[in-house]
Amino acid sequence: GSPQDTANGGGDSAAPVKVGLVYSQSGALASYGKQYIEGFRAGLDFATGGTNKIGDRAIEITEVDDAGDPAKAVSAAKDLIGKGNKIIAGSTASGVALQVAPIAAQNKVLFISGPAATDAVTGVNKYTFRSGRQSYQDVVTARSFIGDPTGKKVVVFAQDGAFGDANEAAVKEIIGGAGATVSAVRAPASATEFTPFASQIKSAKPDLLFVAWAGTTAPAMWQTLDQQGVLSSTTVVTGLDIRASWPTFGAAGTKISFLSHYFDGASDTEAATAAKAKIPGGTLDLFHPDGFAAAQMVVRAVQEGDDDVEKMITALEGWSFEGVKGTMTIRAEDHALLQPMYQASLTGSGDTFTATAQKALTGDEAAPPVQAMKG
Amino acid sequence: MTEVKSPEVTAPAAAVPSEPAGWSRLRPFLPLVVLAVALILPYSTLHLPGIFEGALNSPGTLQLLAVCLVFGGLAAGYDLLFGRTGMLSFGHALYFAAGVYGTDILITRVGLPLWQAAPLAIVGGIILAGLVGAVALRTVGIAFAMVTLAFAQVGAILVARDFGGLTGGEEGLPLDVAGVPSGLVGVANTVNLYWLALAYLVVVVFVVHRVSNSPTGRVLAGVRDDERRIGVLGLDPYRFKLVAFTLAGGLAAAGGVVYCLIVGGASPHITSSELTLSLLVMVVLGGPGTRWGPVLGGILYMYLDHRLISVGSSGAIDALPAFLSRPLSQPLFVLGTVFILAVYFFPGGLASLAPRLALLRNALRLGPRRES
Amino acid sequence: MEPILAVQDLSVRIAGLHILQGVSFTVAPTGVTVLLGRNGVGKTTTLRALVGLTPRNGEVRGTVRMQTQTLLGQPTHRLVRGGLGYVPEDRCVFAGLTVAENLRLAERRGSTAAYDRVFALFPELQRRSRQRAGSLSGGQQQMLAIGRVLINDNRLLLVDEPTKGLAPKVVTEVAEVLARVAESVPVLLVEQNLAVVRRLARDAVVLAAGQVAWTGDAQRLLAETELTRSLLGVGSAEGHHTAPGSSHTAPGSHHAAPGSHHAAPGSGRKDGH
Amino acid sequence: MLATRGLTWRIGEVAIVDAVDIDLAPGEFLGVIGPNGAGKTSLFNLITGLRRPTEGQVTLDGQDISTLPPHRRARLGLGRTFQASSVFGSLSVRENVRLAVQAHRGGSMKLWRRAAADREVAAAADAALDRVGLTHRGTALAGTLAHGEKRKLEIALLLAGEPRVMLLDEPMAGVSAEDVPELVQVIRSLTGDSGRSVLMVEHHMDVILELADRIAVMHHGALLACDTPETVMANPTVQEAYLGEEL
Amino acid sequence: MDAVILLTLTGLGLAALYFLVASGLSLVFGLADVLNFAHGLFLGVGAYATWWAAGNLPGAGSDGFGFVVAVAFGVAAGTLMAVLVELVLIRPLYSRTIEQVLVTVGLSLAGVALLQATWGADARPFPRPEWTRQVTTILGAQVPNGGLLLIVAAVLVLAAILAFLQWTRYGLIIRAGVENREMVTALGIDVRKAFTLVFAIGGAAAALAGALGSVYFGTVSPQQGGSLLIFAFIVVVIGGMGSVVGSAYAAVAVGLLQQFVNYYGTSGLGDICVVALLAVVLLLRPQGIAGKVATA
Ligand SMILES: Nc1ncnc2c1ncn2[C@@H]1O[C@H](COP(=O)(O)OP(=O)(O)OP(=O)(O)O)[C@@H](O)[C@H]1O
Ligand SMILES: Nc1ncnc2c1ncn2[C@@H]1O[C@H](COP(=O)(O)OP(=O)(O)OP(=O)(O)O)[C@@H](O)[C@H]1O
Ligand SMILES: [Mg+2]
Ligand SMILES: [Mg+2]
Repeated sequence: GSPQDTANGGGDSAAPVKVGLVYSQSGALASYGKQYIEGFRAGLDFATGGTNKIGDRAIEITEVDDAGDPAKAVSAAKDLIGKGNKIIAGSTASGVALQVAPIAAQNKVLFISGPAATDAVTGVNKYTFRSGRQSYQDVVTARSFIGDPTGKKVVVFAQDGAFGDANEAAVKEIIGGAGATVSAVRAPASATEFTPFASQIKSAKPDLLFVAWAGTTAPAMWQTLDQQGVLSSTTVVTGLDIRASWPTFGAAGTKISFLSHYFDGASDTEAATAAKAKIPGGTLDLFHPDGFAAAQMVVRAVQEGDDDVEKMITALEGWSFEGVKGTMTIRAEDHALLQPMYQASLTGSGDTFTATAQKALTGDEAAPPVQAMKG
Repeated sequence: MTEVKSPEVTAPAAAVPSEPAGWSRLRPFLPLVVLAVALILPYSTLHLPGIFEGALNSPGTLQLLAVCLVFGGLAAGYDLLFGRTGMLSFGHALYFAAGVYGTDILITRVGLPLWQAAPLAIVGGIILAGLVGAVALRTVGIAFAMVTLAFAQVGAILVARDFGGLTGGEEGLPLDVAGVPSGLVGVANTVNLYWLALAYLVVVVFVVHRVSNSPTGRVLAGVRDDERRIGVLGLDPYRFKLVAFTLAGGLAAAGGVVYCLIVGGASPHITSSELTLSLLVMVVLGGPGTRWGPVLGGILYMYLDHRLISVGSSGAIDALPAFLSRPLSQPLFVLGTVFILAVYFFPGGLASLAPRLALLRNALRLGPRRES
Repeated sequence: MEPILAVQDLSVRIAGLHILQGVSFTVAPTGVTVLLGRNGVGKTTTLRALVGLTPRNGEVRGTVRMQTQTLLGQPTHRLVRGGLGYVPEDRCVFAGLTVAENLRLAERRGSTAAYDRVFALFPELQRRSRQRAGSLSGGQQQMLAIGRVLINDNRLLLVDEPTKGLAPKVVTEVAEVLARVAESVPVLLVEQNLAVVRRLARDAVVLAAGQVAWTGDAQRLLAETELTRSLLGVGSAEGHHTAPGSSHTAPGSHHAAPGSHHAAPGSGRKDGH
Repeated sequence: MLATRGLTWRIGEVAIVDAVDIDLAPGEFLGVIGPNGAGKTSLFNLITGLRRPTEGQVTLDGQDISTLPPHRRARLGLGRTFQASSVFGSLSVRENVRLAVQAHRGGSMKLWRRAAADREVAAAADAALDRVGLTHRGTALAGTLAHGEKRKLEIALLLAGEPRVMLLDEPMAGVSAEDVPELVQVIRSLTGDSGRSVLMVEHHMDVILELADRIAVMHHGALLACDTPETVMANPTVQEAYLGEEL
Repeated sequence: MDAVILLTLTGLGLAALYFLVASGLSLVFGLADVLNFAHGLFLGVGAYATWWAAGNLPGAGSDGFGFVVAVAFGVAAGTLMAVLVELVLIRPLYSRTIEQVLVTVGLSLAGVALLQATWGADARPFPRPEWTRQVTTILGAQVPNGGLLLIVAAVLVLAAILAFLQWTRYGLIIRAGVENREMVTALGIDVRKAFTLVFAIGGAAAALAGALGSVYFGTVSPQQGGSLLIFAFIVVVIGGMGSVVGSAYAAVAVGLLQQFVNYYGTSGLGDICVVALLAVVLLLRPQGIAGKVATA
């Protein structure tokens, strides 16, 4: 054999459709990954009418664990592409999404990024799509909490690093651009003691505090903000994480205004009902819609494009479909996925909290600014 | 107590029982044979089920092998510090990361072509190692380990802070392939990356062996045993350690360049102290201070690290009862268990297996002959 | 008299080197038995094997009995608690502990600690009892190492080169101490200083090439120039420049050490190698 | 040649080495005796630079070397052995000596040359080994040597450096009686060469008396006496402080 | 002024947490000469056992005496775990420093993965008395009670360990065994017991730190121990290996430094300052602030 050989991609109309899913089965994001795959299976079932076939072609799914490590994800993606997969999906972690996207472009295969929220995936290249929301959409939702931002004082509290940078930039652009003065308090992601930051926030006396914090120290952070009286002195907005994390907000939970990507009961669509019926446990969570949408996109791509990736792209660009959250639209210019977003509040105590939707924003209302396609 | 015990060096070959004449004549050529096999391996469509996912020449397999080879080289370079000079550095990841991020930033952010970025990144790694070493080598033993760890930690913090958006923070920085020769881009060209990794490994092994058999290498071995004595002999141990430290740093940075190309980007995983710890594990797993041990250790470690993940999600594991399948589907659980078992079952590392196998072979060979 | 210690066919292999190859000897229940031999012949190895301190990569065979008790294979701490005191070759005091703490550590439950005995022998230790042992000089450390063992009652003492690196004055002191100790407890002593041997030893065991080359009356060994030369390679026990420490400080005045008239019939047998 | 002036090393209030003035003439053999803990080893550490003196100076050929690190002093021709044997345990005996030869001849910082190929170094090393009678142990790992053999190896290491001033810290300690004359012979042969001076700590008086031109007596860190052997041995203070009663 | 008091007290709380983690590490690291990378796992075991006990153990709960029982259970579990680890894994490897690193690294990987396999990767709310969530007003500063609890616990642990080492026979044996295990056995002492004991104490201290740390964080997660470990290592080294008092000083220095720099400087600078402190201390005093001067 020759070293440059890659397994032939097929094209045979009866051959199974090969789809590779590279996501976190282990590692820190394993539970996001779990929701993603459950959603994906449910979505596949929904989109193929229970046959798991597209036309006559069976769908052959290969799942690979990346453990949240881009290097492993890249290896897996190369392996899958080498074996003739024309569609790669998954990417629970932003780092993985960012590094797999160029691989997809270099090898001209379709890549549908999963829960990874980084804005940088949008418009990164024409082969890359996303089945989840992005940070911008969170921030746009956050803006909806303060009515007219003009003259208001907004503070962003975010962790160091790209995630925090992206949120700070988005708030400056979206809320600051609308007339508010935005300042930022940043803290190391590894911080364990938050009093200095809480003091800084408090002395800034903001009208709105936008918190972008991910990771295991979040409960300690909330408790400190609560203890130092930040939560009771201003409107505090943050993203609502997966259901399992709700009790960790503790008493702080009921004092926060949440923007939400999704929670069980946020929508009442046909897809949501189907998904609820199909997933283990019957309760939807944050990232089930992402997997579900990914499956819908895969089916659409294969139906319209067969094995021709260019055709798949054309089929997906501008496509609107009914997902778990409601109407979703793939914006043709930069492949952003326009989708409804929610305002929510938590009630309850101890281990049992309930989220209630206060308001839903439509996909257009929550649309992020358009990016130029980079590649 | 603060002295780190340097690893014991395996006894010279005399300890190995005499081997059959034909074999001993072949033996020096064994590395060449292995190298030749490694070179032609991408032309084989052999399928080894259970060992690799696809055929030997499939991109997935070659990619995995390339990563393994880079870490084999990295471990061999680290052994120059640890096994041969007795310096326990916990910050070797820093120079590797300097190579990876240096290349990536110079290509992606600055826009340099690879042929300019790579040497700059390596020189940067060497300078960094020289500077850090100049400070850290004023301490010895555990203190030295901790100072190197501290510097590496600063590196990790800087990468995570994402100053000026240079490093991409926790999301990492995908490599902009515009600056990279097209022969190194795309799945179909994975084989070139494989050869690149192989070349890196060969260079590192050659350099390490050459250096440790040089007069300097002799001094380094002396430093490992008794640094004070080296001073009284009229040599400045500090200078020699600094040379070894800088050289090892440079080799690691070169490995970083190759790794950056193979993976197509940089991610903050590689700045963590865990990477240094795993280098240490690789070296100990293979056999510190031995010729091939660290290389084998590095290759095996990375292989397990990547493969256990797919084993963990395989059907065979799922079929087991929950109390078994749950932990076994955690790759880190399996990897950790492997380390522990390796310590007890291969003391002295993989390299100590060879003499033991030779003993076994002799026993088997002598047995029948005596009867006849 | 029944020997206190009977070593039979002791073999020790370390890292592939066959250091002891079937060593057999006995230690009399009173007085000092001295173990002699050139550097590297395995004297230290013998003592360490007896007390169970052969390194991990070593292998010990044979039988060793202390009265009715079998020694080999038992953990060191149990042997020592059973009354086998050991003073190692390189002192091994605990540098980070004070002198007092070093002594306190050695106290065994059940036996009364004989501090007076130790301080009477080494007043220096009492004076320095709050000093860290690591900052003692070599000689002071040696005193502490011996004192540490003497604080308990023992059935047998194993002492490895106690006078190594000591000033002549201290050598004399140490020898006197050992002589007094040996009045109540049998001692197996390794010693290079022939003057000390002459002062103390009743029986001698000479090792050569991993085996016992000679056993018998120590004084006879030293007295017979022929024997001394062939076994120990020393021109004369009193040779002016040869036996270290012997010429100036040991004019051979104390020939008759207590108990030195014991001469077991049949001793003096010379084993071939 | 080697001289110390007011050399003092204090730990806290205690002077371990107390204002020691020593002058070592070229080719002279100076024995150092003194009770245990007198500060002999400490004095050596100060002279070779392993410890920094609190006060005072060390000069070699008139040059003040008090602030130089150990390796620079070794370069200037100061060699020593240690009271507790210190050899390179994981190297073979022969490699140990080759390392010392190589250190002395310079050119150790050669990363790209094969060490084994240097015949001059090998020959010099073998000569040094031969001189102490360790040739037959050449391939053994130094760490596995018996104590006496290590002492010999240490002297071989010292020899390899061809020092002009040698500091020997109890070279006879632990050496079996039969080997003492041989070692004495070796040491004597070293000093026979022109201009080489020796400072030797030794408790074996006969060895000192045989070799030393002068004897320095240390007590409580200070120099009690420094004179010809006869005078020193006759000194009643020395008798009392050091030699003690006869056995 | 308020800010200074608040930062000082919360900084001391952070220091107390570091000290609790570091004390066990320092004992094992300094005295048994084992670089225990599995210390973070002991922390996790203590935390999870406390969490489990509060929900399942009869008599235990999240408040009042029940909480004390739950923490005691957690500490017992950590101790047991440490003893088992010592007996089974470490004991055959004494004086083989590098292999110990390997085994403890393997153990921490496997153990944390096992925690994750059993209870999931996500943080879970930690049962704790209501008062630990509240604040006490001291000189106008709102000081979290969780931090005060840590300070009290740290002081008690420090006193207990010091008393143990200085005044008990086992303390003496441990200090001697560090220098020369063989010689301790040659004095008729079963040194292995002493080292098991050191591990037990280290495990207990770690488990307590895990439990109280979780009270402070409000949650328990598998990775929590590991993230504290690096600062604990820094504290141990700055303080001087094996010196528990040194660890206490170092913990205070690190906690306060981090807190004040994070407030008055920019974010992330706190961590860098701590690392710089480590480098400076080691360069000036390689043995750490309270470490013993190496003897020649
Ligand atoms: N751990 C070891 N590994 C390998 N060889 C060893 C070891 N310990 C001792 N030996 C070898 O065993 C032999 C005997 O050593 P031992 O220390 O018992 O001699 P010795 O009679 O006490 O000598 P000395 O008079 O110098 O103290 C020596 O040749 C030495 O090299
Ligand atoms: N680092 C140190 N800290 C405290 N005291 C020390 C230190 N080093 C040496 N000493 C003390 O200094 C004195 C001199 O020690 P040194 O080792 O120089 O003696 P010496 O003359 O060589 O003795 P010996 O003949 O026993 O070897 C001793 O009392 C010793 O306790
Ligand atoms: Mg001996
Ligand atoms: Mg001395």
